[in-house]
Amino acid sequence: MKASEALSSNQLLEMYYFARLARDVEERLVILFRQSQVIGGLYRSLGQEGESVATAYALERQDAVLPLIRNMGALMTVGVRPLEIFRQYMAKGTSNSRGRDLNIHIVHLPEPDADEPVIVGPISMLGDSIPVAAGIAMGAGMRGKPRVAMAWIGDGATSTGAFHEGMNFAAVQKIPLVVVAEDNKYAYSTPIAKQMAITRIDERASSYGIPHELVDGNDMLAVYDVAKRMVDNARAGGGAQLIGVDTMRMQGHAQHDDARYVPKAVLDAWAAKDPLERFRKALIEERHTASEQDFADIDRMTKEYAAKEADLAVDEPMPDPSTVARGVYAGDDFAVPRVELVASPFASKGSSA
Amino acid sequence: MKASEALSSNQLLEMYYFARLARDVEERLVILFRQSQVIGGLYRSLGQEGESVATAYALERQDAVLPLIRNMGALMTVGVRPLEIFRQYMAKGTSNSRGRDLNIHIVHLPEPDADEPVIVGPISMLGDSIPVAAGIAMGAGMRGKPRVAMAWIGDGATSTGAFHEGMNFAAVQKIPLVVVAEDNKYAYSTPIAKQMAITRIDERASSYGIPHELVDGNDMLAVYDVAKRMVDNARAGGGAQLIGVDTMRMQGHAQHDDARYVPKAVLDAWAAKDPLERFRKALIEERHTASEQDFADIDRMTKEYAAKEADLAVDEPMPDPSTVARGVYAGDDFAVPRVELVASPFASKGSSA
Amino acid sequence: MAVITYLEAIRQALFDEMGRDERVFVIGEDVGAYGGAFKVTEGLIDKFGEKRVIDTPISEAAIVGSAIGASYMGMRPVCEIQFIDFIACCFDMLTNFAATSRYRNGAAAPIVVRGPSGGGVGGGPFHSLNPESFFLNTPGLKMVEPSTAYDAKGLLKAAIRDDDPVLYFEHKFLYRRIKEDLPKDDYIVPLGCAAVRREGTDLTIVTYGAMLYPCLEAAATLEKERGAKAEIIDLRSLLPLDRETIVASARKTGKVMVVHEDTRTGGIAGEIAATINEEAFDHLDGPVLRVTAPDTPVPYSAPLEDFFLPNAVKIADAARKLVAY
Amino acid sequence: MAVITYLEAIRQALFDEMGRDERVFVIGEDVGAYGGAFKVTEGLIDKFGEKRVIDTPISEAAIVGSAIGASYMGMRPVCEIQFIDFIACCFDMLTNFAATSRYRNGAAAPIVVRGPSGGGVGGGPFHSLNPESFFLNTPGLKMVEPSTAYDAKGLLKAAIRDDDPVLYFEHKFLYRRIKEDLPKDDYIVPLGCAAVRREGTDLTIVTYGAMLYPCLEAAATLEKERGAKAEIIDLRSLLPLDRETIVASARKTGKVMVVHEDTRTGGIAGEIAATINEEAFDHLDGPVLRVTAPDTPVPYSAPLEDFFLPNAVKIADAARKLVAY
Ligand SMILES: Cc1ncc(C[n+]2csc(CCOP(=O)(O)OP(=O)(O)O)c2C)c(N)n1
Ligand SMILES: Cc1ncc(C[n+]2csc(CCOP(=O)(O)OP(=O)(O)O)c2C)c(N)n1
Ligand SMILES: [Mg+2]
Ligand SMILES: [Mg+2]
Repeated sequence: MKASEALSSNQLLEMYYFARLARDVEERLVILFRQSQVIGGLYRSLGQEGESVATAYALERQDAVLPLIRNMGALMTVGVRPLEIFRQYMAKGTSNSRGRDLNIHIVHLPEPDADEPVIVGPISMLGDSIPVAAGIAMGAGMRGKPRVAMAWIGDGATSTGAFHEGMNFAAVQKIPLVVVAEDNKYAYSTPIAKQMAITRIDERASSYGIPHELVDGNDMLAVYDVAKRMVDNARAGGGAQLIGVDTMRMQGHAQHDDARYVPKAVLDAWAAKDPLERFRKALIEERHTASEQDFADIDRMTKEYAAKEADLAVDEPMPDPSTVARGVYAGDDFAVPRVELVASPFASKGSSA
Repeated sequence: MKASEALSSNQLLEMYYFARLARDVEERLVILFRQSQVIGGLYRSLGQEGESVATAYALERQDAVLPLIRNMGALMTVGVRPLEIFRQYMAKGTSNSRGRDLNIHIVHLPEPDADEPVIVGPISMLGDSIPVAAGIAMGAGMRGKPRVAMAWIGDGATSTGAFHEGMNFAAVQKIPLVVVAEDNKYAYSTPIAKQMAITRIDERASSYGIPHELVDGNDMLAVYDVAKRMVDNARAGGGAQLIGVDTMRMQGHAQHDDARYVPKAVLDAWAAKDPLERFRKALIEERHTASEQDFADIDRMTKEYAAKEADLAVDEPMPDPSTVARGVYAGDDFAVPRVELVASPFASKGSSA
Repeated sequence: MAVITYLEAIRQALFDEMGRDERVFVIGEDVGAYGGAFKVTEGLIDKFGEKRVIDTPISEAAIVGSAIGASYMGMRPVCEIQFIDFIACCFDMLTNFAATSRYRNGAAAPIVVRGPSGGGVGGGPFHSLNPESFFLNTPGLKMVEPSTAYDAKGLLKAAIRDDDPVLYFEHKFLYRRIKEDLPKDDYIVPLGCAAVRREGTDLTIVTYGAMLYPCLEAAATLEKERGAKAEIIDLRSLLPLDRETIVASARKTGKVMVVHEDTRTGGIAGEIAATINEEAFDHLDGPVLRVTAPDTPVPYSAPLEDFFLPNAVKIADAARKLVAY
Repeated sequence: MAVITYLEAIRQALFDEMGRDERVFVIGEDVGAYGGAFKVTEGLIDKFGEKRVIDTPISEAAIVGSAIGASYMGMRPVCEIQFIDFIACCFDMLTNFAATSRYRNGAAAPIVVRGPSGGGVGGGPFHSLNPESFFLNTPGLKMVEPSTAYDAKGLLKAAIRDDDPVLYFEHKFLYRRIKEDLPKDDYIVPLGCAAVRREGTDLTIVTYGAMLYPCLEAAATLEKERGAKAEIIDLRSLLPLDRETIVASARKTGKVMVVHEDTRTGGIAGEIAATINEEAFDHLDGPVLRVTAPDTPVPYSAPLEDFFLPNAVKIADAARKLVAY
């Protein structure tokens, strides 16, 4: 039996909720960007919300996530309150980085034995999060609180030396690390053919002896099935695993990029495969576990929620300049707001995340 | 027909000559090391001379070589005069680096259109020579004088980020680069099982879509056959290639290392597979293209040659301290002695190298 | 003559040099059809083709390493680092391979590594770096940072024609804010030569890059206020430093301050203070002061970054102190 | 009390800290059964097992990156870089990830990165590095370099217990040349505190690492020759610098020279000269002088390296000049 078949209808709707919420949060961010409330890069995950959610949904509560800029879905799935994201993008003093760092660069490190997710946002240097993810999973085990670490990485970032060193180290040490390699066809303007001479991104794992599978990234159920299997393998002592995700970046690298280098026909073909739409259809028409109404309710819920959270963030204060030099080193007790984690409306009815 | 079958008996003897010369030069270096004429690390290639020679022998005169510390055989094969090696190891002022850099760290850059080998010794940072080798082959093509670049790399060095970035770049750009990955079972004291989770080192190429083969590194004829095929592929536009070499480091990492961490039984088993001995047997007993006498002559020749060259180097002057600050930047016309290249006694009778 | 921006000047230098010398090529991420993250290489691929404008994987060590190899074959590679912050990912290739190549074996490695540096545009901790002091202690490298469109073009041409590895830092804050009439004909700005941007007798302000402008502003204020004449030296080359020009000015004015956008501890101002001490101590009528960013990563939020960066007010304050000393 | 070497002191610190705190572990190349290239970790694996003494592939970025991750989980990793020169291969991880972690998100990354630095043993250009100025401009990092066995042990213990990333440079020339009686009981040498190794009134010599010894020798010569008393400050911590101790001594003697084995331009002496300028200018009776290696890679051949390195003779010459100033 496929793992996804063991999911309750409530859990399935919860997956949709997270994906939808990710999309709505980003759409709010676009509005704020147009109002110049968000400065700097705004990176959309349009078309990739499904894989981002479905992979993270395979984790347990205490596991670690290392998302990249396009993994809004993963952040929603582990329960990061949207307000935290708006604060970051608007560089508010109330944000986890207190306006010191960009977009989703947030960090949440629970007490060693707490059943809370470890969240380590990226630094801009691509690839660096892979060795760090390996260290998190290794260190958690050393502390006697095993946690599977899941790290997302773009096709382009797999070309970095840090990716190689981290993957090989995790393989040799049999570390419970699950890497989600997202082939979204482009790295900024660079097509995948100029990024690697292999056609299946999951083969990036083959130099390391790491088990790997390729999955249709716009099929949330298929992604969940593979992710669950690999997370279970990793947790059971099977060592590092890699999921290759076949998907498409549906917008430019960031808002400033009109992506004219992407053929229109390609975009149209992928538009027809929108992961949320497909998921909705699958639940209604194939699984008959949900109704149009269920989805309509969620769509309204997430849209309103995203809007409310955005409005809250807008009114929050910018950082106090006089704090700029604080907290470079330990000892000046400069308080850092913890990332607020929230349960989804579906959690009460029993969710896995 | 195998490429090695096209080699003349003279060429076959020449291959043996280079391998034997490499071994004798190193044995001379050991004597000098014991006399403290060589300071710093002395790295033996005992047991690996065969693969080092047989791979380099597949190159053409104008090709580029990027050897590592254990590729004395490759250096002899492209015609580096042993004297140059002794000068380097004894840190003489007459050496190519004028006593500024170690052991085989020599560089020979011919005029753009000259039919001479490009020789670029390593820097100590392992892996760095792979991107540089890719650039040499790429640049030679740009200059209208195509050269295949051959770079040797140890099992341990394949774990570096530089290796990954260079391999992937060469694969995408279809650069005529042939990488010889030497699995000699250890990286310093680290066994290969702690270096990588794959059992065939040639699989290090599979994440890049680079054609790869594994070969018995102690069988010079087999190594030559694979190397020739891959060099030809690279030259014909087949892009980067990787040869995995299965061999054994028969001594410690360097002279100071007694390698007690290597099981005696393993060493004994490999000792029985000494590449020079096997090559000798193959030519005499299987191919009947050479006699005991031929080999006895070469053994004497190389031993005497190595001894003579060592003696010459011993009497050469150390560097003049007053030159220490010269040649950091262009413009102070500080002359650098060119690496002397010599033909083997067999060349006259027509050799390929 | 035509009015062009600092960015356009860099682009022109690339066009000119690639046109002049077929050994020159550009290599980096998104430098081809896209024309680079800041459009500095825009149009190059149309004119020179993809053999000479190479889009690479995200592999800074491969970009620089392959450039070194190509330079050994006589080519003249110009590497683009998409944001100079990522130069940390090829630090080893630059400091160990490129920098020592000539010294070790007389092997020239004439590569140029260029990219957008500096803050003031809300780039945050990983898109605002001033990397100069990472490399100041590495003999064999050269470093330049232009502050004008004229220098941007002339220094890049000089860097490409130079026989040593040159790091070329272009301050992204200046890309489109600085415009200038440039001569149509070919010229270079020699490496290792500073420019005196303002003559003065009462104090010397040593600076470079985007900080030149607040320094000029502060100098004007100072003169208006109290007739104090500040001499302003724009380093242009950071390695080698034009010690003669710096020392001569120090001897003349007896009071020197160094202004850089980079953080304070370990910044290039230290080297300049030490040099002045050694070569002009007897002429000093006051301490060599520093106006720099504080010792923190570069913060993202506007109020923080504004507070973090040196500006005309901070520079004028320090200058008053020094003049009054 | 027991007479032990600088190297043994480092080894003892590792044993003590791993015994004291189960969160402490060692990770690096050949640190396990082999005990490290210099045998600094010898015996650790027998006592603590391979879960806490991890042999890695040749992957400096993975060593440091995984250490950062483990430190996030509350561990206290001690990374060994086989020769400190290879720290260039994890430069990005250190300067961008580890150094900024606390500032960005309040995420402590208490890792220690240690390895053999420095020359004088014929190591050549890639096994003789003094890396301190690569990192001096990176807020968030700490740096120490002991010159005695006592400090070697005490500084490493302090580094391991510190809540920030600390780079610990052990000078390989001192490994077996320096011996000392060490107290049996637990002690630390606090980070950020220099030591006055010799009291003096006529000039101040600021130094650290292996250069302490030629400085002491030169000071003795000077006193014998002309009764001039040199005060010698051993920095011990390079980041943060103990500016108070340096400035206090500068104010007292009025004459300061900085001696470091590292090459001249961009070396740490610049930062010290600038600091003294800013905080003790009025007390200076002479320029802050530098005695350093020249601006070249570290040459391999003995006659070259001997000429390259600072020594007691060069230090005494500079000191005479300064005293006579
Ligand atoms: C080491 C490094 N080099 C360059 C960059 C600049 N950069 C930021 S995002 C990006 C493209 C990333 O592409 P990919 O990894 O495929 O992720 P995607 O944006 O497609 O999700 C680049 C080149 C960087 N962040 N880090
Ligand atoms: C980047 C880097 N890290 C560490 C070292 C130290 N080191 C020198 S040789 C060596 C082992 C190399 O093993 P391998 O690559 O298998 O080559 P082999 O010695 O077996 O021929 C190590 C770790 C180095 N030279 N470069
Ligand atoms: Mg992508
Ligand atoms: Mg090996």
